[in-house]
Amino acid sequence: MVLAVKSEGLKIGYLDEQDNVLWAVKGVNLEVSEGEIYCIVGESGSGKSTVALAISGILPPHAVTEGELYVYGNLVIRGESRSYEKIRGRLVTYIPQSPGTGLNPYLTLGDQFYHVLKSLRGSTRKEAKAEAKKYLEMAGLDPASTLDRYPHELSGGMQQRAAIALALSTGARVLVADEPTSSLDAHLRLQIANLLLRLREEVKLTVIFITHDLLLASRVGDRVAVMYAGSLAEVGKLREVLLKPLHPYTSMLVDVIPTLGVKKQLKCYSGEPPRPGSNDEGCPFFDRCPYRFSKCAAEKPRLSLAEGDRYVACWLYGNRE
Amino acid sequence: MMNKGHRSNLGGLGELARRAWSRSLRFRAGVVIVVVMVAVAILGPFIAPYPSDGWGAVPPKAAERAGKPPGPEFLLGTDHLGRDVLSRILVGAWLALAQSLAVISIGLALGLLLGICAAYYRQAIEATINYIAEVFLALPAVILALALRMVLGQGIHVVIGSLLLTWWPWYARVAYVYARSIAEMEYITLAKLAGVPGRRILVRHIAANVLPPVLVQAITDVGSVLLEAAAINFLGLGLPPDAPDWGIIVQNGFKYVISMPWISLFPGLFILLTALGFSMLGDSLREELDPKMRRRWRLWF
Amino acid sequence: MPVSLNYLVRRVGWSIATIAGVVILSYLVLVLSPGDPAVKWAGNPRGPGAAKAIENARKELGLDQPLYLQVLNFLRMAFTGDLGISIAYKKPVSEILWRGLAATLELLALAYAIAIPLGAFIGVMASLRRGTWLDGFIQSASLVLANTPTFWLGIAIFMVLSTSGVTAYGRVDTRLALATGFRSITGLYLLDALVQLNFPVFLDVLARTFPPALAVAAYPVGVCARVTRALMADALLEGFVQSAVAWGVSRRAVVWRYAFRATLAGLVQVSGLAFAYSLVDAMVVEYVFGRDGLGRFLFDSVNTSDFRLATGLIIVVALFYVLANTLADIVQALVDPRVKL
Amino acid sequence: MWRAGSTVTASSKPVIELKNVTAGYYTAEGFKTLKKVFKPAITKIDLKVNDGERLAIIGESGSGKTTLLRVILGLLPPLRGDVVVLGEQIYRVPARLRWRITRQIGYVPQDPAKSLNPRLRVAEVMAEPLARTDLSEKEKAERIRDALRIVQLHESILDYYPSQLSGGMMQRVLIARAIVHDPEILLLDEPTSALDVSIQAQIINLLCSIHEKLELAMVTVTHDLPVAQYLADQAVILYRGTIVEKGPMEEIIAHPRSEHARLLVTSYLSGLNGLDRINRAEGVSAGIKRETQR
Repeated sequence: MVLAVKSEGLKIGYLDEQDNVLWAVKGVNLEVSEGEIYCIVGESGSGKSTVALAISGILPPHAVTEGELYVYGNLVIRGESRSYEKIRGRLVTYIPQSPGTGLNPYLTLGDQFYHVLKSLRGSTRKEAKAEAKKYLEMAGLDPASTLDRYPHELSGGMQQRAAIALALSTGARVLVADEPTSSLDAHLRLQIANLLLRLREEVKLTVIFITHDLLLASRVGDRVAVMYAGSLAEVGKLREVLLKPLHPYTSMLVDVIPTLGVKKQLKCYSGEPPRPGSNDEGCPFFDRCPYRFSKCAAEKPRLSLAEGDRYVACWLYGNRE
Repeated sequence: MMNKGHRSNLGGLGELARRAWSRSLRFRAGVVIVVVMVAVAILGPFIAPYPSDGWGAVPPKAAERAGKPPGPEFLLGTDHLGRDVLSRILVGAWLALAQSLAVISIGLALGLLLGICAAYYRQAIEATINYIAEVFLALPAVILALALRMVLGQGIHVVIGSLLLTWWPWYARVAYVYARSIAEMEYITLAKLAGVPGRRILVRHIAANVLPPVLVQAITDVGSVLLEAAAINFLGLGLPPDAPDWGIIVQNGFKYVISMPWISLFPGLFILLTALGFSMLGDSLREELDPKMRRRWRLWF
Repeated sequence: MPVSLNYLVRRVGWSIATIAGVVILSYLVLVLSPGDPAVKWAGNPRGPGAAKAIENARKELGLDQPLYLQVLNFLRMAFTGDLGISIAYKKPVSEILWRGLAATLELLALAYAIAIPLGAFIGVMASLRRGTWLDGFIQSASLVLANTPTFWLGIAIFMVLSTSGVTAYGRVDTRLALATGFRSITGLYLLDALVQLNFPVFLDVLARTFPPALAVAAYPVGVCARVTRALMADALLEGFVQSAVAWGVSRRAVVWRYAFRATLAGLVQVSGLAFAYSLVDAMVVEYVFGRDGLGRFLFDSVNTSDFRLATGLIIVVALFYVLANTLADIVQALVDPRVKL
Repeated sequence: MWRAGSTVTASSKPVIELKNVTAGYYTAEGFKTLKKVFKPAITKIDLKVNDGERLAIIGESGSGKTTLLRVILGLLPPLRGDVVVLGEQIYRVPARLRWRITRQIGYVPQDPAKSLNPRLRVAEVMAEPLARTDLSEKEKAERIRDALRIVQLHESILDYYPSQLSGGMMQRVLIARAIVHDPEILLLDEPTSALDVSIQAQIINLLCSIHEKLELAMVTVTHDLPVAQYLADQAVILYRGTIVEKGPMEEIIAHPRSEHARLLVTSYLSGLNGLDRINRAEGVSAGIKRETQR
């Protein structure tokens, strides 16, 4: 199987005001195969968005990197050096978190398509317009009424559809969606998720879907990686992971989701995720884990094969290589 | 989980200055310039090589050395009357600082008070203060100085008066804009709902948050005020023509600019340097206030 | 997207109110200051016919009327463009000031035609290379430019030119103008020369306007560069810049069509403020370079105690100031498609 | 003459009552520069909250729930209709005295980061609602300590500035602040939308326990149906400024009658997909337990 995205010991941090590095991603080994929908689930500060930015090549200027990241075999991050020239828009494309800020407010949608297509393929305005029509229709928008509009003239759901159309128009094979629905109302959330599923069938994409919403992930994903405090806690087939979580953190996530129509007592786990930059001796989940023992405090567990193709970073599972 | 050291409260200017000092070369340069200038302003008359307004001990003799270029005897040369330019600059330093600092401090206090009141009380108070500020903002200081000069005659009151009238509305505006954005914060609503007295909301909630950015702005502006004061004096609208103000010295030298360029050159440099010092201070402090303005930056595309 | 009438009406109304305030203020300054306003209004209180002039002034000013009527009367006169007759020039003040304003505007226009593009370009370059030596240099240089006393810079340029034998004094070589039959229609010599296809005069005017324009441009170059750099720092971190980069939009388009476009509104606003501020700079530089602009009338009004000229000057400058800011605000609104006016 | 309604109301008495309320904002658009046009955000709202009741006001963005909230809090005079809070016609009370009523509402705003003044310590924030009471300093300190105990925060937090707190802790501080003066009503605006799921669960449980302990009326304004289900027994669904459905929470979820409510419920239910089974199985942590017993 071809690996679309692969990382080895990927570490990403941000320089703070005192020029210290706060590590947001602490050594992540990802393997995303071609054609699958790979969900990365985690709470805020887990580093999931940073991974998304790294793959799509838009880490902010004060980011620091270590380790390696490959996209279709191209080395894009190698230690401090990053090179995305042939990657951005050509191999990887991106759906922004909030459609309101992800689209250029000063250009009409048509112009935005033009700039993307001109940069990637040297299209003329006319060609770009034809292409734009195609992709807007795919995303469920009426090209005639949207092409000459500015983003602020569209509703939130339409903006996100437009962003998706723009992302697809690049023709890239890997789509990174960074919480594409978190700013939308519930019923739109579902529409957008369904749209992504449909498009992925039509265009044959590899999708990396970043979300904090397990329910949504359960709807769209093939495989899932659960992140906690900058490290992967658990990786596996989405159904298996959610039905039988192995890592205590995953099971906590499942436990605390309020679900409609199921009135169960929400289990209360004390504590909060550590902030980026806190020490990483031992297991990051140690403070909150109900099953912790002495080894957990001393040594950080590494992601290792637990059963089938499930990978867990937890000492409960022996942590065999 | 608490970590106290993570990001301390954006407290006072002291904390800000400490951070800027440790990180910004420009801030340190600014501090050095400002400290030196303040020292010169205080000690000027005592360290000037030729006291008594550059004449030296025996004024009549001075006339014989008119128009000497810079050299070991007169470091920055002498003017057309034989006065030592360096001595005049040193003696006049306090004037430059006194004019600009007086304007900034009074203008800042007035502007803050009115700007915050306008933002908090709204309605008629807001409209009135904004209108008055707008009218005075429409008048450049030099033009106001012209009016005051014609009505009241020459003197330092023209400089300070005209600058004050044009600078307070600027602070009122800046404070108003900040205060408006803060007045929309939820914590103001919470305090109002809880029945916290209005004055306490004004002071503890609004003013406390408006103050740091406006103060930083004021430090930057000392330079601008200095420049404007110099321009007013240069045009002969402010201080009398024999005062050792830097702007006036430049004006005196202007008539001899071809034959004795040093008379105008050096006081102008001092104006530039002092204004630059304050701007550097304010500029680097502002950069500290804005977390986005990080130092290192690599282009990511 | 068209600017709605609503915003225009409100903005212009506010500006008119401001001007009215300035007019009232200038009148009050005149009347409420110590001394007899009629004497001041008449100008020179000594000499033959002084008593009559004072009497006339008193009548003309309506000083026997209640204050609010006087103010209203003055307002009416000012808004119809009647600023009285100058004592020193024995000509209508509005006519004198218009010629001065034209000269000053010409200088300012040239200065800003240089300053804004240059400042913006420098600022963008600095923001793209933040933290490098180039950025440090640009930042320091723009700080120095923004803090240079303009009158001093004008003197310095004048001195350098004089010692190297270039004359940049006055607005035009009168002999050349006479010889080529140049006539000023609008008061803007560059425009007039161009319309009359009088290229020798055009070049001469340009050569004489350019050095003072450089002095005036120093401040806005510094300000624009710094503002652009700061605004670009924000703009480059915007979500839409990020996504454009991720979609593979070329660097040039991202910088200019996306990020710089986002700084435009702020840049226009700051330029408007600086433009108004530069008016005074231009007046001072005009004095240094011996141009017959507003700066000269500023001096004349002080030296001859010409109160009418002075009040007229105050009103004209305020008008200019407000106009520049109003225009900047309107342009700023036009620039942003999101602003629904 | 107006007096603060400080007497405790009987349990069946309504604490908030809105009758035929229409409220909104004035806008000036296009040529109508001088004539301002009224744009209603909520129209003809009838709402009643009884003492001790838990009510959720549910609506998506643009449904008018923020406007409704502002009307209840005495911040936005309605165009028409009566707003009675704790037995007082709140808009008949002059604005500068309105705090005497609104103080009886413990209000927890939406975004914790914007709701705490960065320049005030937690102690000062907590003391604010007690500012105009005749409690002694000692009693005030006691009250603050009690409130902190209820929200499970350590006393040392009183010396902290908001920037030193995490999102969850800020929300706890705000909840503690809302109950420190023993209010009659607890009004929550999207109490968990800014928080992570694990902390959301903590806060939900905390709010439920507070309701039990203090026996006050609790009104939650939210867009999140599953969260509302935990925080309320009664629900009101807002859509485009009108109430499209009201009734017991469970009934609305089980049998939504209006079209919008149905859309809302289905969009959450279909999100369940795989997880409904997980929850029915109830054995989420079972896998881990097996492993630990090895």
